[in-house]
Amino acid sequence: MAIDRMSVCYVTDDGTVPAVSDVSFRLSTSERLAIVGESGSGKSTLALALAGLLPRHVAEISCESARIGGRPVDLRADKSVIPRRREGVSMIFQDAMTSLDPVASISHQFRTVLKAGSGLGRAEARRAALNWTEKVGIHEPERVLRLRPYELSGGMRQRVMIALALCSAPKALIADEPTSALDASVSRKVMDLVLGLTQELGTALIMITHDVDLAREYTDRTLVLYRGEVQDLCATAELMSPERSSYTQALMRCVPRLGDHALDVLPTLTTSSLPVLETVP
Amino acid sequence: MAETHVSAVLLPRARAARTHFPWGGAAAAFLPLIVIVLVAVLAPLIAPHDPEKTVADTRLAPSGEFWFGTDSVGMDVFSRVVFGARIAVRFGITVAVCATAIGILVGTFIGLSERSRGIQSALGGALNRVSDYIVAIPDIILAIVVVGIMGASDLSLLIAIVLTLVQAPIKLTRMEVLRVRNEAYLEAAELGGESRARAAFVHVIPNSIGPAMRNMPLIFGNCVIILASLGFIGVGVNAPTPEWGYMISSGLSDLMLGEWWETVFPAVFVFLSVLGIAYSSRAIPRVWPRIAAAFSTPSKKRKNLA
Amino acid sequence: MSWYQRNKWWMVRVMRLPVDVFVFATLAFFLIRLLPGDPVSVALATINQPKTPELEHNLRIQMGLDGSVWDQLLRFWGNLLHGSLGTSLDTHLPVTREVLDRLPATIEIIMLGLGGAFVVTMVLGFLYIRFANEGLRRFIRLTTGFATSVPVFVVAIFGILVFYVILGWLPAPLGRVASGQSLPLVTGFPLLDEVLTGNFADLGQTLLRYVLPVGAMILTYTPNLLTQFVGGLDRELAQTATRFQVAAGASRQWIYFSVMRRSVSSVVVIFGLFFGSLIGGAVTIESLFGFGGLGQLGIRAVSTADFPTLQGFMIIIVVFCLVMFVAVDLVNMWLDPRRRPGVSSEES
Amino acid sequence: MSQEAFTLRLAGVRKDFGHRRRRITAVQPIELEVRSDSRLGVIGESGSGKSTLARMIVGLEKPTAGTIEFNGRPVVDWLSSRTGRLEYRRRVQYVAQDTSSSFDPRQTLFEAVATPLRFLCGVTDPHEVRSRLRRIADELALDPAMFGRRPHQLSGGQRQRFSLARALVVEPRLLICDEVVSALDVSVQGTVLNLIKSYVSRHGMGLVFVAHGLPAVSFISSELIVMKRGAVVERGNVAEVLAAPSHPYTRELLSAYSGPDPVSLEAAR
Repeated sequence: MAIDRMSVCYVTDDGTVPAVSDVSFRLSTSERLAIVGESGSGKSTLALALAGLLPRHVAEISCESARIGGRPVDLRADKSVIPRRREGVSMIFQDAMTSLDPVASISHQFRTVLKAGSGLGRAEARRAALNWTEKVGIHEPERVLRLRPYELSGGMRQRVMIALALCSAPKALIADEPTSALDASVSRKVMDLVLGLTQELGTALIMITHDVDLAREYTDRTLVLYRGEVQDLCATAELMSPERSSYTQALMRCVPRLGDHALDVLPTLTTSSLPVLETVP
Repeated sequence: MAETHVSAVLLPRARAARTHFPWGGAAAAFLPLIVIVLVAVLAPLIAPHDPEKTVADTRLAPSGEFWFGTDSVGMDVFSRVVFGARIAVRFGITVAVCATAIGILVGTFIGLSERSRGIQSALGGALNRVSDYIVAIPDIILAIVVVGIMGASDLSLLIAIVLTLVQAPIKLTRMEVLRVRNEAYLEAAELGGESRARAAFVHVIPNSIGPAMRNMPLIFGNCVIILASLGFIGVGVNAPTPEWGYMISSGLSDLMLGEWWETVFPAVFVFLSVLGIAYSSRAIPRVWPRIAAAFSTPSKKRKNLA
Repeated sequence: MSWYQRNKWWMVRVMRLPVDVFVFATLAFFLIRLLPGDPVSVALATINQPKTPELEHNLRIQMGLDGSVWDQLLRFWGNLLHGSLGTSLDTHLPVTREVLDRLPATIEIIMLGLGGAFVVTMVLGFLYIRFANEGLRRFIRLTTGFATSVPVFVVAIFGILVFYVILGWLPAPLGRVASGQSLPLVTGFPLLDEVLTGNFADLGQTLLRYVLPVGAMILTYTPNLLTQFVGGLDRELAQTATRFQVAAGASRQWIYFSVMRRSVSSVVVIFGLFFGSLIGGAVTIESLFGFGGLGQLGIRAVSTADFPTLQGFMIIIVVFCLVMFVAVDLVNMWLDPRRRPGVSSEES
Repeated sequence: MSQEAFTLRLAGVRKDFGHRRRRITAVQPIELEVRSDSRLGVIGESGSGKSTLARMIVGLEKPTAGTIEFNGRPVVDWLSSRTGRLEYRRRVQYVAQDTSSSFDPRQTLFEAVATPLRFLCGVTDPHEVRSRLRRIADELALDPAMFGRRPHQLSGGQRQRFSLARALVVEPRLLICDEVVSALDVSVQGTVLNLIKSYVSRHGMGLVFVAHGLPAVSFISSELIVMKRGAVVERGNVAEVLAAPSHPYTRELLSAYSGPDPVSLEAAR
């Protein structure tokens, strides 16, 4: 996947509002990229635009060139009211409950994806669905497939969502804050699962998060966004190095760490060195 | 920010508030209501003839003298239509104010007594059930029954229409009160030492009357509709009074013979006024926050500490 | 899960209906007696006879208004259990029969009008999400701008003016069939009866005469239903669930279906509410087109101050509304199992 | 400013939710003591009962069993009379996680912050109210001009600082913070945490800090209790717990934060 100079503007009554400007990055098979930023930095917008989920009446997307899986793609948004899927890109969201169709059974949701994606028949689709539910570590897949999302526990829903997103074998998986609603220990388990499956399938992973620790643990490279602009794109391990941009350094210092109880004052992002953060548009 | 943008844009009705004062928008929103009320107030000045007297031959076609023609007893249709607005507005405003006021009080009471204990809760629950059942009675049927039992009079009409239309503000206010009850600022008020009664009046009611207030023009519109429907089936305001529904039905037999003006003009007025009121009731809530914002700006400066 | 557990949700809801009916009837009993004004004196005013205390007393007994309120209530309950709501003062027929004879014809026209509006709403809603054509979408939005209950009889009058008075395409609004003919009576539903008796000439006539009233109802009620539907569609389109379906690669047809299914329940609720208000609307339509159904009965009861008929009339109509509400609830529970009682989604 | 000492003691406090059949114990019987110099951190995953514990202390929930005593007098007793309630509220204040609904949208922040001052401290003189507000704004580094705004005109971080101001303006002896930073961005979290820490130590007051993030809790508190499913599984001095956790759950929590930390804080500066 290669994206060159991509910009996204939201269309409002009062003209367009730029949300992401001039983002470029490359991603190879099985690579893992984190997009880190605070709320309002445009990271979710970037994710939606990449997955093709912004219809044309919502946002304008411009891009110099974009390739996914070696083939050039037109990143510009689709015209239809319900956006069309970007071939080869899947996405998972923060809240599994609202992401799944609340009234359709799990097996039905698998079937619609599997039939559309790989043209499987009913029986084959069912076998594939069983296979996938087992793969994400759900016991009694037969029973779970019959249930509807509201009858599952939160963890199960999360797993079902991951299975659904990956069962069409996408080239890249975008995870939008996949774990920020979860507790630290649970979120590690979910991330381990996602990581294992993507590695197995050779799927590239783009993880959107505000949790720098999570990014450091699970990704190879990190893209730091601030107000829609790329501040840094580097190997995740080098985030702390002094060559990074001033914003990245400031952001890294802000992350509270174990052992800080020895300090009197936490480092904070000072507004003097950067554009004001606390403004409500 | 990204999330708010997406939802703001995907939901077409949520729009970014503009900073300048929206005179144009406000005027456009209120215009239909103002025109209707003006016609009602100025009816004696606008109408060229007495609406309840025979002034010419029967069934004259519209002309320069009688703009909308005359009806089957020779009364001027134009004057009657204009005075008809008076009846509609008088009923509409009375009903809207009464129903909204009663609805807010009852709705707040029901909302606050839910999940409380003792007699208040029982009473609130009973009121809520009663209101549930009254909603099930079709409005015109309820009006027919009330008028049939009390005899035809303005009071019985008023009671009938208020009884049906008060249910919406009750439900709206109750829903809001139930929402507001869970807001963290009520806890904050308690922690700040405010008493329950004070919190109810200072925080709960002001924050929950919005929907009921916005519903007011809609009640006005519905009242016009019910009144016209009742007049049309002959259960409404008594005979010579110029009431739109009654005028429509009394001209029906003439309509079949091609003398359309007696029926069509009042029908057009009902149509226009109901649409106008509906337009206003939809447009006013849209412009209201901006108007409120424009007016609250000075107070903001006054309260500043710096 | 046992059969009982799986089907409990709708059985519980259906079982509640008789209780609702009973509670409502009692409520109506008190409501009517709490109104200021005395039905006996209203009735006396309509009778051209010298007003003697005897006459008044007889009238009071006929109306069931003699004795204390509690006596009246006990008698009312007793009658209710026997399915009796009193006798009409005017025709001396049981009120239940008076109302039930007329109800099917009214229900038929409501179902045609409202059902038509529902179908049109579904079609427009599908076009709304299927095609990105801005003109079409703006047209649909504009339609919802008219969402207000302009009285249905006003719409019908414009219809009569255009199609009967000016163009002369449709027959005069004077009953269901040409004058002089009478309708066969089997089930009470006019169209159905004409089919059952094989009376196809009349069927054609009736259908032709239904065009205007049903058309007026569709025109009046579609914008209201459509407002709900388009609002629901807009909301569902913005939902993460829809985005995830796209992102995960679900088929297009399924996404359309899923979005519509999730948006339709508010339309069904409004449908149920309108069913009630449409009985009112049907009263005006029936009186406009000379159909003679419930409307005729209600108007006659008011003009003769026929108290038992009024009371029974209201109760039976509301019972039908309550049945409709149950149906609406059941449809919604079927569409969305989360609405079933006893289902609570686990907090994650 | 009074520096009066206090003791808050929880003895066998338990909290159940729901009715007979679906009864859930949110907080298992708990023993706890908070003194005027305690800075107690409470950590646990969501649903571990830590918020319920905090809400019971301020009296927003009633314990099912056990007693909470403040200065030897049960909290229920404090709250039963009007004067007692006001006095208790003046000493114990609470800041919640939710920043979006914690202020009445119709009131300016001035009114919101002045209300507790009026009711709890009996300060009615407008001049005095203003000076007290200016003082608290000063201490929490708030722009006094923002008092004229309404809550929706502020960002989440600013609102949270104003909730702090509302709680601290009455100069309480004990501050209960319930997940005050978990809804905020990292960059803003530091600001709020610093404010709380410096204010509490400057005024020598007690603090109960409830959170699910270990780093924040370890920064701000001196003692720590770890809760899981309503029960306290570990307690002790922060440094000791972090150095040698005894319960497996605590170890799991710690391991979640012990990712590669290649550069020390000194180097990052």
